[in-house]
Amino acid sequence: MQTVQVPSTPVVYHRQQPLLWVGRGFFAILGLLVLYILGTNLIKNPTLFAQIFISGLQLGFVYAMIALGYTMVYGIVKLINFAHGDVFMVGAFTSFYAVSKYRLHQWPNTVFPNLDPGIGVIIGAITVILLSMLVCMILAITIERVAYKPLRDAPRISALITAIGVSFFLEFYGALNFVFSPRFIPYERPFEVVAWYIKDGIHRVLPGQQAPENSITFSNIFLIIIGVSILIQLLLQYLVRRTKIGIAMRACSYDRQAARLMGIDVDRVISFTFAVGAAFAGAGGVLYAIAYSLIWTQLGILPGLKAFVAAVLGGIGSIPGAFVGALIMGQAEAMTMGYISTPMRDAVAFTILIIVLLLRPTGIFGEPEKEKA
Amino acid sequence: MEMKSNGNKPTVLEIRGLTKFFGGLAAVRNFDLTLKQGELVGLIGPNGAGKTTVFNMITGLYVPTSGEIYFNGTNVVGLEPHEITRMGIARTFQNIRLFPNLTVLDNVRIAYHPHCGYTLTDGLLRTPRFSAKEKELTEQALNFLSIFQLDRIYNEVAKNLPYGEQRRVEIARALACNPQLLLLDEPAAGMNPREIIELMDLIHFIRERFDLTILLIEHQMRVVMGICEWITVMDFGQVIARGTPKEIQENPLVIEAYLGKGVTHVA
Amino acid sequence: MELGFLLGSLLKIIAIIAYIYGLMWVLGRPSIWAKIAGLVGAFAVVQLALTDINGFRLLNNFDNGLLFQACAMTMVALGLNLIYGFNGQFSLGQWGFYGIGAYAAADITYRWINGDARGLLVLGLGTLLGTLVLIGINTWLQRFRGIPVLSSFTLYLIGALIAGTVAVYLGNQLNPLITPLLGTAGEPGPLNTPAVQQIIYFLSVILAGIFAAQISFLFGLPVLTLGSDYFGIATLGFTIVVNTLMVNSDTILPFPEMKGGRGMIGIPKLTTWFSAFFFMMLVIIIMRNLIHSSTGRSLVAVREDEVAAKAMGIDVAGAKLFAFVVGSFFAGLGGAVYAHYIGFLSPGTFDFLAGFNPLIIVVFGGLGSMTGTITATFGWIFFLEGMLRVLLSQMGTEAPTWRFVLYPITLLLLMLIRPQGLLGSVEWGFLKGPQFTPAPRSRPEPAHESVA
Amino acid sequence: MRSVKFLYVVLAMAMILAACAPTGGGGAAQPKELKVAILAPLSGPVPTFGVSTRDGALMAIDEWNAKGGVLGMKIVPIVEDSQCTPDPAVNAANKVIDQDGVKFIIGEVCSKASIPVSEIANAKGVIQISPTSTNVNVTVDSQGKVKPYIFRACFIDPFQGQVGAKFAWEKLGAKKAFIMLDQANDYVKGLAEEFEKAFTALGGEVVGKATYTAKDTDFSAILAQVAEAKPDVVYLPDYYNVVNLVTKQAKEKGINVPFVGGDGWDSADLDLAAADGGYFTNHYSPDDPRPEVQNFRKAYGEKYKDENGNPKVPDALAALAYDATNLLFEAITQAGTTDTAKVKDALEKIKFSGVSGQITFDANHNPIKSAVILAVKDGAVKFETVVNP
Amino acid sequence: MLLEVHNLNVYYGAIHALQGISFHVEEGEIVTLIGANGAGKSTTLRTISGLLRTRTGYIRYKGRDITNTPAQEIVKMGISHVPEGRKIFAPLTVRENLLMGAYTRNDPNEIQRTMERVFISFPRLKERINQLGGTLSGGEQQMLAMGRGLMSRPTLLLLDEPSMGLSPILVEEIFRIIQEINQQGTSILLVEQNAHMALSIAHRAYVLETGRIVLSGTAKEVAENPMVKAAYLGV
Repeated sequence: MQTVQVPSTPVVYHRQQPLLWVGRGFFAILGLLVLYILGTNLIKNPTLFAQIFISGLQLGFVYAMIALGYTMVYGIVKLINFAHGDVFMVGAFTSFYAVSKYRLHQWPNTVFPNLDPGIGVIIGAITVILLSMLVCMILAITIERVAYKPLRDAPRISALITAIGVSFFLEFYGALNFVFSPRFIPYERPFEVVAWYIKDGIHRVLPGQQAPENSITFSNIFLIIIGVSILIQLLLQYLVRRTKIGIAMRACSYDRQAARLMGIDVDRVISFTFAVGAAFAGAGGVLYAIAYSLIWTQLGILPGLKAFVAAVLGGIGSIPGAFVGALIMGQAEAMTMGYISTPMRDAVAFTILIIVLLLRPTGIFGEPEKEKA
Repeated sequence: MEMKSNGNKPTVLEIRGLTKFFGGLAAVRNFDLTLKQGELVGLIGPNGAGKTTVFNMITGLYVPTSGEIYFNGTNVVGLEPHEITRMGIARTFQNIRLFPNLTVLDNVRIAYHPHCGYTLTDGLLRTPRFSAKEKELTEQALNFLSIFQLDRIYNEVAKNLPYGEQRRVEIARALACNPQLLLLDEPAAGMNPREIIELMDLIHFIRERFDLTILLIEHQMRVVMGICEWITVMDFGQVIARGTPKEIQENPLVIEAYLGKGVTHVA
Repeated sequence: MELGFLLGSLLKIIAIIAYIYGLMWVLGRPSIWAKIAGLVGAFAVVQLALTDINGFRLLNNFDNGLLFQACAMTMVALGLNLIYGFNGQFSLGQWGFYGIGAYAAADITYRWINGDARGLLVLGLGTLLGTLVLIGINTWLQRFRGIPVLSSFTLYLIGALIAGTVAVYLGNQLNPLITPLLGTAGEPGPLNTPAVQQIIYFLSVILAGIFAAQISFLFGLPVLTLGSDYFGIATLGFTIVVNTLMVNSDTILPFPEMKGGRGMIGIPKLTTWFSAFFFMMLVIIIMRNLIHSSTGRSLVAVREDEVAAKAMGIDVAGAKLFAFVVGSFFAGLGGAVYAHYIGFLSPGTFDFLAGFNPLIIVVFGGLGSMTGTITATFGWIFFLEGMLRVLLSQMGTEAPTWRFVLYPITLLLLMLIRPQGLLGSVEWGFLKGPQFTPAPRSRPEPAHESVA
Repeated sequence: MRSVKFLYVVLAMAMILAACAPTGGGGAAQPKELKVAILAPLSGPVPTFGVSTRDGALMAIDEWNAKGGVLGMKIVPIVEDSQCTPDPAVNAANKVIDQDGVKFIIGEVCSKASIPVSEIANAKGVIQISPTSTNVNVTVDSQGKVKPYIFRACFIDPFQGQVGAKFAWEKLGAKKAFIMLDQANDYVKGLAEEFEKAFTALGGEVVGKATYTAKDTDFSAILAQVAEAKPDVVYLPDYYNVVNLVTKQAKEKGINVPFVGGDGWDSADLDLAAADGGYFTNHYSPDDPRPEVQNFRKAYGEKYKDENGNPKVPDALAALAYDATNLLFEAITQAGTTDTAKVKDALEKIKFSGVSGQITFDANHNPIKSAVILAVKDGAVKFETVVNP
Repeated sequence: MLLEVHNLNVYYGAIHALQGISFHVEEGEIVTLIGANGAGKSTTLRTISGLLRTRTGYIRYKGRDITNTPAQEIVKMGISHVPEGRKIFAPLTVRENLLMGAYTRNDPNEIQRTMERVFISFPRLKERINQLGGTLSGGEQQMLAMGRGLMSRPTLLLLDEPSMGLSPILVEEIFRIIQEINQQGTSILLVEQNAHMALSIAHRAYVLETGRIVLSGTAKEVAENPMVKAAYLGV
């Protein structure tokens, strides 16, 4: 629809909506209640609040890594890729085998014995992450080719059902004894976790010692997760804004037909999108495994779901939206765990989602739906 | 075509100061229009001039930013689309919007829904009233379709029909709503010249038979100039001219903004 | 050996589908007597097969259990098909309403047999008052034009909460009048005979359905305004929230007898083949009559094109809400029947992952096909729980782990081969719409000859 | 046309009759075979527990078969996937009872699956021994009456909770306890509730209670509360997977309060470094020199290898499934018949020495056996003390 | 012959959209297809550019059979399709839109040079180079769509309804640019509802009606045909 730019601010008549205050008042009361709970707790014990905030951040940044894949895939093929959480799981398992079985993280020190062990560990860990990313990419491309591509012109729901199927398959095929085994496997970290506390400056928590009272602790894992997550976000922004394939991705997600007319091989771009999303999920999987040091074949279900919800919260299809949504989800969960009760956290997370959607029907960063008729 | 004098007929539709903004952009500004009983009025203008937006506001799909729409003296602004339809305004769409997977018969029967004559309970219990009314409804729908020569294809799925028949089904469906005012959005779009002639006849025919007031958006000058009694020309969301077809054809403003220099000499 | 079992199981699935076809065919006869005879016959055949005659039973307990599960699941899946297949609203919340129905009905009968009538009284009064209050608020809101959805939602919510509180109060007041007649579980009173229990059970199933419907009305009112995928996620959230509340039913919610995550035990196993068949047929008949009425056509119109439906005078928001509420009502009935079959409820059953099952069934059977949903439900249960279970346990001790590996592969293959579902939009016999063969008519004046 | 359709319907009805016959007939067990069903959650939320249980039970069966079977009958195991969820468990139970004619069931692992199974089994006079379902209502119905055919091989919730509380109060000298529990897991919830009751009865104070769910991996918010509450002991009666996560994160946060838990901790996959300084109540000590224990560990390791080819170390689930199966065969041998009514009587009177200790059954069919307290210290699990019931 | 289309039959499901269409485009020509909405004009273009598949018939480009070749291959061969309704990428900037037009080409310097040349034809695009496509006015969007089409340096440009929704003044400008592009050596296949304008710049014309070509000839002949006058030019 062609419209005309109006130079001066137009006079807009607000049509009187009867009883508008009832709905607004209801949500305002809800909001005030949440603020009250958080506020009193902040005043009562600021360090505890900060501690919970930090754990919320860590959770949020992990979700962000997975949510990016969801949001990119949804943006381009409008598919809720339920298997994404399981790709994340495969990433964690790949790194487990690389580390525990093949000692891949030690290769720099084995090959170059003179290398400083610190640097060796860093290079080794990066190798492990890269390997997991690669495996996840290949897996995602395979899944896309086998399960989604043949259904591209079928009703959207068919692809959703196959996505659920692929997800089940990865979880339960992985649980077979000769694949990953169904066990909860303790995960050997490629490097050790070091914690610090903040009280009159930053100090290291020595092994076996407790951080002093009223201090805020954080670990190198926390820093790495935040670092990698932000790095991935920047990388993705660069990819999408500056590179040819990135621009093509955006073009495809806006209008696939027009993209084909530009000579863009849409199928390849879609595969690429799946691969990029999976690579980030793979990196997320490794960091997740390092952080919590325990892996099993169903570890992807819940982070996957949460990350997806985060993507919807932020406005699915929007990359910054996924990031912001993930951080909000992380905080919502941590705050619920800290101040209400842990089992309620899913309920609270989804309640927040529903309320946000009611107030902004396409999520925080979502573009409003197109005009009808 | 002789001109009818509608001076003393009652006003069916009166639009005053209708304005619609999308974001900061004005799609329609200060649009006025008055339709009297039995008139056939054309609304023309370049694509994007805001014609369809006016239709959407009349039928309640968009809520106007400001302005009033009186239908038979009632302000319909703020009413739900279905309420407006039930008051007696029906429409067709620029890009045909049939119910694609339903049969022609069902497409028409859906339009009868608001006055189907039985309640949900009747339907659930399959009371005699349900059977009787449903039979009546179907008979009525088939009769109706036969007027448009669609009765033979009553059992075809709408999406499989050729373009011209889809148009006719859409008009038939709109009329099945039992309207007093009919809004036609580019009914001739995509029709070949022969079909256009049939369409013009059809519009005349339904207007007489159903005692309709018709507001018509159309690009085919042949249709507009041929059947409309009055024409309103829009450009950039505003009315730039009104008058009889003859007046419009000679209006220099219209020629410049819409018809172009070419049109006059071809005509 | 395995081949024999494979053939046997396959034959069983085919026989069930033939049974459904036969039932639908005989119900589709025009004569009312044929319908009744068919219904009674279909009931009797299975009842006979379930009866122990001289130690021989055609259908053993295993088949019996699968049958009941399939009946309950049919109700749930038909409800979802109404919401998604016919009305076009992608809902993942069906499982939550199933759970609500199960717990609500179980609570009524559990309390009743343990000498407490409050379950029935409170829920009965609550649904009654709730309906009255919702209708009252609705009538009052009719006076306003363009009222925001969130405001009407808030008003309905407040109304429902007040109705609920009043119902609890009244229920507690009335309870002492009835309790003495109930006796205790050990010494049943005059109102606790098996016959009365069956009546209470039927009441509880209906009440559970209505209760689920009311919840779905409150939830659906604001959430149905969301776009399709967003609606799906919000309803998924609903299922998860309901599950969380079930886990905390004894801590956050005041229902110690539900025992939270430990699971509710001691629910009387009152479901018989008669009640399962009765409620399933009830749902099928309601749904079939609804779909082939004018209201049903308006629901389908909303799926086909919302804007055009609005222009045809259909209240789109109302139609969506209506389909959602009726679908949830069916889910509630299904849950109630299930609860009294299994006799034990655990929040684990109502996990959101299991909530994908009705969706898978509906898509498998074909969106917008009742026949497809019914056959797919029976086929799915008898394939996954029947055939795979029987076959794999024949193949050694390691094989059962493969069950959930084979299942997704089957899912994938079927979806790739038939993305539109097994039966597309085909309907059998009874489920077909009324057919009209138009009488040849004299053609009224053709359009363009009358003018010109 | 119409008659053709009618014919079809008749045919269909006939086919139902035909179809049910081959699989529906069931049939009694062959005299030379003893069928035993193992119901385990091989898929669903906790497949690992199912695999351990199945392996433990199968090992017992193999050993008995190697010895020539029970009463001269070869034991045929029938493994079913019951998913730790009521409906599949019920289907599995119905299937093994009615289709396969099984009269003895080992399983299910999860109480929420065992309870509905127990009702079916009890009604049919089929003996069910659940290795690991701790919920009281597995063996006792909602009216408080014992289900005659249902037994279990594990402690019930109250016992371990009380033992844990007593140990924390007396041996650790704890005055303030913090309880972490999973609301949705009845095993955890039961232990936690009993611990709380017993600990406060002894005079202790529960300074905090935090709940989580089984799918959680991040416990930092709860651990922040723990650090805040400064308890003397944290009671965490969950399975080793959760224990691994919690204790590791606690160590990383510098929380050095001793953790105390239940038999769920017992696993080769317990992270010994993380759980260092913790204690748990258990059925037996791995250091126990009793031959039952040592032979079982050795045989299990020989039979089952992990993905690296190293011998697997049995966890509590495998040990209990092994014991439950042995209990069953022992009782059948003692009864001298496979008549379940007689076998159940034998079970009620049995004195059995299994991996998890000396077992006798109380009136509610719960095993009476002594509990040991084990300590996780210096990368090993060490025997601490014995607590008798 | 640059492009030869022979006996094209295209179906949308059960609808027979093109019923045996044959025509050709010579090097350096502007050829126009005129006809009502739904006559099959856009379908023809979409079939040529590989978005739709034909059941029978063939399409030859520079003597090579390109029937049912994927769209991206066709762009590489030098056929560029400017779709109906412009279909610019609204969330991309003008520069990014143009870069997408040059997707099949790899040399950045060459692309830069082409972009400069496009800016000569469409100076307004240069002014708005960093603006988002969606914020452009209708005329500018049409210019962007055409500029984007030129970025692949096509020998044949398929233009679908370039005048749609534009004011008469803009329409004239667009048609002037079309002629300019043609004079620089690009052949053009033009689909237009504004038959008057189309016929005024085209060399040859075909008239489509419900999936069939009912009339063909030089633009002048077609414009003077009484049937065309009545149906497409008449008032």
